[in-house]
Amino acid sequence: MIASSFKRRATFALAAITSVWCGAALAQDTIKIGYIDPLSGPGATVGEVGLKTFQFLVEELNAKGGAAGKKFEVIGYDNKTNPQESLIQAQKAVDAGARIITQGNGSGVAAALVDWVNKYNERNPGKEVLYLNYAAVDPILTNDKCSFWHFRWDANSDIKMEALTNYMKPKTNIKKVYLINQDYSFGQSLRTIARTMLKAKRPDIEIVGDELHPLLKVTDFSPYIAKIKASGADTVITGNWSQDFALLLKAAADAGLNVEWYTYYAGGTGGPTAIKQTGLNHKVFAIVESFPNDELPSARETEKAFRAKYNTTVLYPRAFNEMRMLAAAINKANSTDGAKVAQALEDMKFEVYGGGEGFIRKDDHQFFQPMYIGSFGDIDKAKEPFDEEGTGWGWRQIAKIDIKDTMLGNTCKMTRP
Amino acid sequence: MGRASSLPLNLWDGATGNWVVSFGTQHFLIKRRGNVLELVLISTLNGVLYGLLLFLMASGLTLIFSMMGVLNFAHASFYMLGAFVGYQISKWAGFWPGLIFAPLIVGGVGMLVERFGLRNVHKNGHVAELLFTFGLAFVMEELVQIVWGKAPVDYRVPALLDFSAFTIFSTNYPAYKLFMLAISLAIFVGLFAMLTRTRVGLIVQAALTHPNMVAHLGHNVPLIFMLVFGVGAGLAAIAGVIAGPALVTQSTMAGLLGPILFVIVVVGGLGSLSGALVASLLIGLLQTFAISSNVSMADLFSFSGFAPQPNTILNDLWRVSVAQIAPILPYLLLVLMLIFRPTGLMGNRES
Amino acid sequence: MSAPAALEIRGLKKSFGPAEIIRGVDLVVPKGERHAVIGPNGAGKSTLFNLISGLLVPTSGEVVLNGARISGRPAFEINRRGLSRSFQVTNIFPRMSVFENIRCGVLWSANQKYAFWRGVQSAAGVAERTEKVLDEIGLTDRREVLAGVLTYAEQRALEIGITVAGGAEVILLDEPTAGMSRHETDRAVGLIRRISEGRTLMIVEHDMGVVFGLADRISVLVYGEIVATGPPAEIRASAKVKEAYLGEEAHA
Amino acid sequence: MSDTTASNSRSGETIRANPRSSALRAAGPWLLSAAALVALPFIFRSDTYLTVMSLMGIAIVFALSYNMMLGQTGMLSFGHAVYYGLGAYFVVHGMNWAIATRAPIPLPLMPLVGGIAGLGFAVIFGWLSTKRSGTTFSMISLGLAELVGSSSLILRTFFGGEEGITTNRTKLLRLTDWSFGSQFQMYYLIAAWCLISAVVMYALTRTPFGRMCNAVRENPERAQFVGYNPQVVRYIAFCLSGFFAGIAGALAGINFELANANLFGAAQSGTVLLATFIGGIGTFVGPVLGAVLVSYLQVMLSDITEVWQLYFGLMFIAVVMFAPGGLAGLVQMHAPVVRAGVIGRLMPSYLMAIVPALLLLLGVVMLIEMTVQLAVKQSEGPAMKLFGIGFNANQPWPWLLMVVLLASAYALFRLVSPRLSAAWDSARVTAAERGIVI
Repeated sequence: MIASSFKRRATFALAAITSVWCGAALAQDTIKIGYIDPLSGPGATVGEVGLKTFQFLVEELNAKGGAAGKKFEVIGYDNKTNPQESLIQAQKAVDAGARIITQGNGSGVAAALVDWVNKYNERNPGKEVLYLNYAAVDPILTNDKCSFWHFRWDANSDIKMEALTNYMKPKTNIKKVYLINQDYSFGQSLRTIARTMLKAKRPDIEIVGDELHPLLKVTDFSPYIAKIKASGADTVITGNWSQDFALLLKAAADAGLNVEWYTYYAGGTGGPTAIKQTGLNHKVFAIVESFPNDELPSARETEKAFRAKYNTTVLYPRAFNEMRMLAAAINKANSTDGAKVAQALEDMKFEVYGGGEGFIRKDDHQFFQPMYIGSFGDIDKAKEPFDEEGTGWGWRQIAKIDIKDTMLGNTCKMTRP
Repeated sequence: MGRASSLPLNLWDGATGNWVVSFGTQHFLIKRRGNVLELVLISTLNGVLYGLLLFLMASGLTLIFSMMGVLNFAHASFYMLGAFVGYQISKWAGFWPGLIFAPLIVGGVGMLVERFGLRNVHKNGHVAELLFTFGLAFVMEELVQIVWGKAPVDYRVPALLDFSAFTIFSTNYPAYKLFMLAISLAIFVGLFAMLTRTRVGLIVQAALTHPNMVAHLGHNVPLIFMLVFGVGAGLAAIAGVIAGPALVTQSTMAGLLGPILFVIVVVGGLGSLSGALVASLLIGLLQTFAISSNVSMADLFSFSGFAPQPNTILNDLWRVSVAQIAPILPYLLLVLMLIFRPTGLMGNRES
Repeated sequence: MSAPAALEIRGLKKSFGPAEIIRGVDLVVPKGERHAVIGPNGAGKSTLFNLISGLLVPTSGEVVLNGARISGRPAFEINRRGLSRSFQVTNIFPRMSVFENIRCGVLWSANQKYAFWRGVQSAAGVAERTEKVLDEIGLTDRREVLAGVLTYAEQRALEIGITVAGGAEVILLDEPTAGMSRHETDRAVGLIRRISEGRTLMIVEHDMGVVFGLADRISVLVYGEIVATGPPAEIRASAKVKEAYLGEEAHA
Repeated sequence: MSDTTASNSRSGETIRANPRSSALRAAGPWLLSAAALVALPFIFRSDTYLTVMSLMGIAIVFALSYNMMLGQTGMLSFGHAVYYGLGAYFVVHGMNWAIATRAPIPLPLMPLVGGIAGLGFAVIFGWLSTKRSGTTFSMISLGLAELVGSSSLILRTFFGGEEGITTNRTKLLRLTDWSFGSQFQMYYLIAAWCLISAVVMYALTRTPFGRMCNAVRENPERAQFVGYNPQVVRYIAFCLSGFFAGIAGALAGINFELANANLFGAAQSGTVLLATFIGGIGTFVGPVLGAVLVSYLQVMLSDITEVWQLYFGLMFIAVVMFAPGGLAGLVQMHAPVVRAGVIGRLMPSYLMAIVPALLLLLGVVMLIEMTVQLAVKQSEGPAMKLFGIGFNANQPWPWLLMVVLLASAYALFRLVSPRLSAAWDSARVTAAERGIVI
């Protein structure tokens, strides 16, 4: 039982100071996981949910005895969504005895961390650090920038688009598509792949608009909505998250824009509230690896326990896959050595959180699993018990994308130690 | 001469909804989907609305800056505070009491800040005052996050105004936006009347044009300063209360708008309320229209057949669209204005 | 007039909006002369100084320093050509030491320009000259004090010190004794006499005792025009001046 | 090193003093600093502390360069990070170029690339912005910062989008067997550049130009009437400041082996302003103190409390309101009293004042942390621990205790403050009587 994060952090800080003065590393009696994500500032909303998820998982795994005879411990490091700050915090985590770091928010941060882990491991042989990525989806991380030390449990943005377009393929009501995305690497890669895939799968679909707007800087989306409206689009695809998603939908509802929304992050914190506000009942779809109303009993129980504890939904089912697989890999390798654990993880098959088998592809360290399309709106409380953010509305699973329909090639040329 | 003009002449063909771009004798047809007139009308309305919202904040900032010499970095924070207090009241008592009381409460907070903070810093000069408000913005954002959290709060448009007022072609225009427009206009008119018709207004006006004169007026200068700061904060709070339900109410909302306000104050001209109005509308329209334009250099000069090498800086510039640079246009305007007309559009003071 | 003109003012006019403050001033100040400008409040004396020293740009007319036209040039350039001025309201560098204040006055004329590649202490002659000026204005033992905490009289002396530190040939002093006690004024006059030795001095002053004791010639400025110029005795006797300015005082 | 730049009180003496002893006195603090910089890694050995000390070194250079403008010349910039960020980008591109072409340039010389980039852009942007002074200058700096920051997301080829550009510092020509791969070696590279930059920037304050910077800060009008064009003085100060900001940015680029848009950000410009001001803009050492403190807090405070930014903001406001001279200003204030040998008189009342100060601090921390526990961390329940004592934040007694703490702090302050000011006055008077210039 964690009394409070203040206590935990204060103890840690004290320990860190002691270790510095003694000039000795802490005894390796736990498997420390450095959680590096925003815990202050605007990004903290998601970062804190992530930290809670990992704390929940550490308790779950420790209740089963940990791994290789050791207990897990997660330590939160605030990276303020800043790449440079992330590197400082990664250094702190490693100094505090963590050999595993995990991060998810921001492709820029992820790219910096991959680079750092590569260099750190090259320069500090025998002290290798693993970087487990639970949510950064820039495809480049498992393609041109792939690394032996990096594993990704979230489907990358291309895979999600592959799944999404496979779902859209037979939908004949989709005729005119508008793309609106945030102007940074993720939004750019999303729009490019969306164009390519739609063209290949549905050449009849007309892309009537392809918009990039500044990241987290737009306060009034009505001009963009006016443009979408003028284009005559019937479907919008967007990778927007956080306020860029909420504001976009709000402006759409205000202007009475009647289209279907295909999204990546409608389920993110604040997203459901925004959709409910706009009244877009079952018009907003999202692609995720598992929804709260998943019929699998184990997932439902976890969802229930998580909500009881933290009063929020399981936002990161993939983190469950990540941690459970990590424990399995440590047990398999019977070691916490970075290289050995990495080898144990490669090609590992695993029964995923939402049911079905997933696996890590050895070539690029990308995790594959069945994906689902969900639709947000009113729910049948008897069959679908979970609503979101107290809105009364919830996610309804409307399609399953088989693992084979999520498989994409890669350009990774991995160098192995 | 074959080409009369090197500048493209843009013509909108109303019958087909297409734009014709002519270079001398060459004509290029740019096909637009949907109705351009609709886009122009909606953009104008949105631009004016956004501009008026900006003016609600910029007017207070101008007043404070002109009279007290304080560039109030925390001004947008009062806007944020207004939205959150309005939200809190709306949860207890509905939207309308929030509209009345939130600005009063925030105005009171502003007065307290002036009385117990700024006034003590005043003796250390304008830089110290500016830095004080800089720190205050920091602290206010943190406090709001502690009280209301970091996620957006569910601030609703009142049911009374939750319908669409009219439809242009096929776009609904929400009644709430018209209401925002009306409130902003009413406050603008009220502010103007107060400044031209009342005694305090005359003092304020005198101070705007002759900042050193205030001290010689013999009135209770500290009290006037406190009131001006309070009114400025209250005006920002009104903007917050009415913008909160339409936009997102979140602790980051101050940081997004703050720098734009400075741009308005400088572009409009220091110490000029009418300048602030013009600049607010200008920036509101500029940004709104820029967003609705997808044109890039590559489009404009596509006839030339010129295409820069990929992966060069020139190529980046060549392909960027007007919509993408929309958010930096205000700053570009600011820099150009300061270089070519440092007193601003309507200002008469240089600094 | 045998000596060549140090300063020559021709048809100088200055308007602020509709108000014409300087309405055509012509004046020649020969080298080495101590020239006082007197006149009632609001006559435009300080404006005249501001026009000569480059703080203001004349509407028309010109100012010639040692044969070269300086009107319209920026203040720092006029200073570099050898014209330096003091201000009616004390205008010093308050949070710098007295020594630093004077040294700032010395630097340009010691050809230091904007040098950021050599130490200020290694600059030839700068320290000696600063010491000399400090000694002249009697502030040697206050050298380390911040200028802002000096007494008023000391600040006025410092003001004059900064003005003359650069070794300008033409010195403009704007009411150097304003607000001083009798005793302080006497000391200030002594100082002005010393520092103006061998230089051309133009002075605006209200204290008639100072003016008539110090000046070789006096100009009377009334409503932006010079109504009379001449030696003190002539000015004292002039009916025109009496009428326009001295009035009661002359009869008393 | 520690005397003020505002009033160079010893300038007169040094002429008369024995040149050898004066040279020693001038070099003394620098030699001590150098020795301390060399020794520090042997005291603080962990990589975390080496990282933090490296960041401090970078921040010191950056803050000193900022103070060349703010403290020395009186120019308040909101966009100093532009030159810092460009320094980082140019050094990273420069390193990648050197790696690709096998150019024989060793890593330790690379920060110069950043410096020259900073200088180059300062020459351009300074020409635009130093035409104006005061608030207008501040506004232009803000606008330019936004422009450059945004263009970094448009000119992706050069700036690498949001992921930025990476490099590898170990791949450059090596003169010794040091690869600079480890933080230990990196620390010494930064320390050396930090010391060199600080010496040069200090020397700059002792040049004719440095003195005129102060004159322009104090009274630009008067500066014109001693022959100087304030605009030129500001411009040169701006350019030199840009050069050192570029060096600092280059060190950051080398340290992280990464340059990205964050380096341009408003946060970066704000941080250097906070650090410089908290340290004290009136003295040369002030920004150094501020940079050290702020870098430390930025990295470490977030471990202890998640509302670290609130403490940060409150600290800044407290400095602005109660100690506008910053930390160095507080120390400097005591210099005459120490020289007069009457500092002992202040000690009793200082010791007494510590009690209410601690009570106040404790009360404020309790108030904030308990509020956070109840408001932000609802899901974790009311149980919390503060300074090793566990309690429930939803019970009345901790709140009561907090109120008692704050009230007694206030009462004690009322009690102590007359004593304090009396002791202070008497010490100052004695110092003045003993001929110490205040």
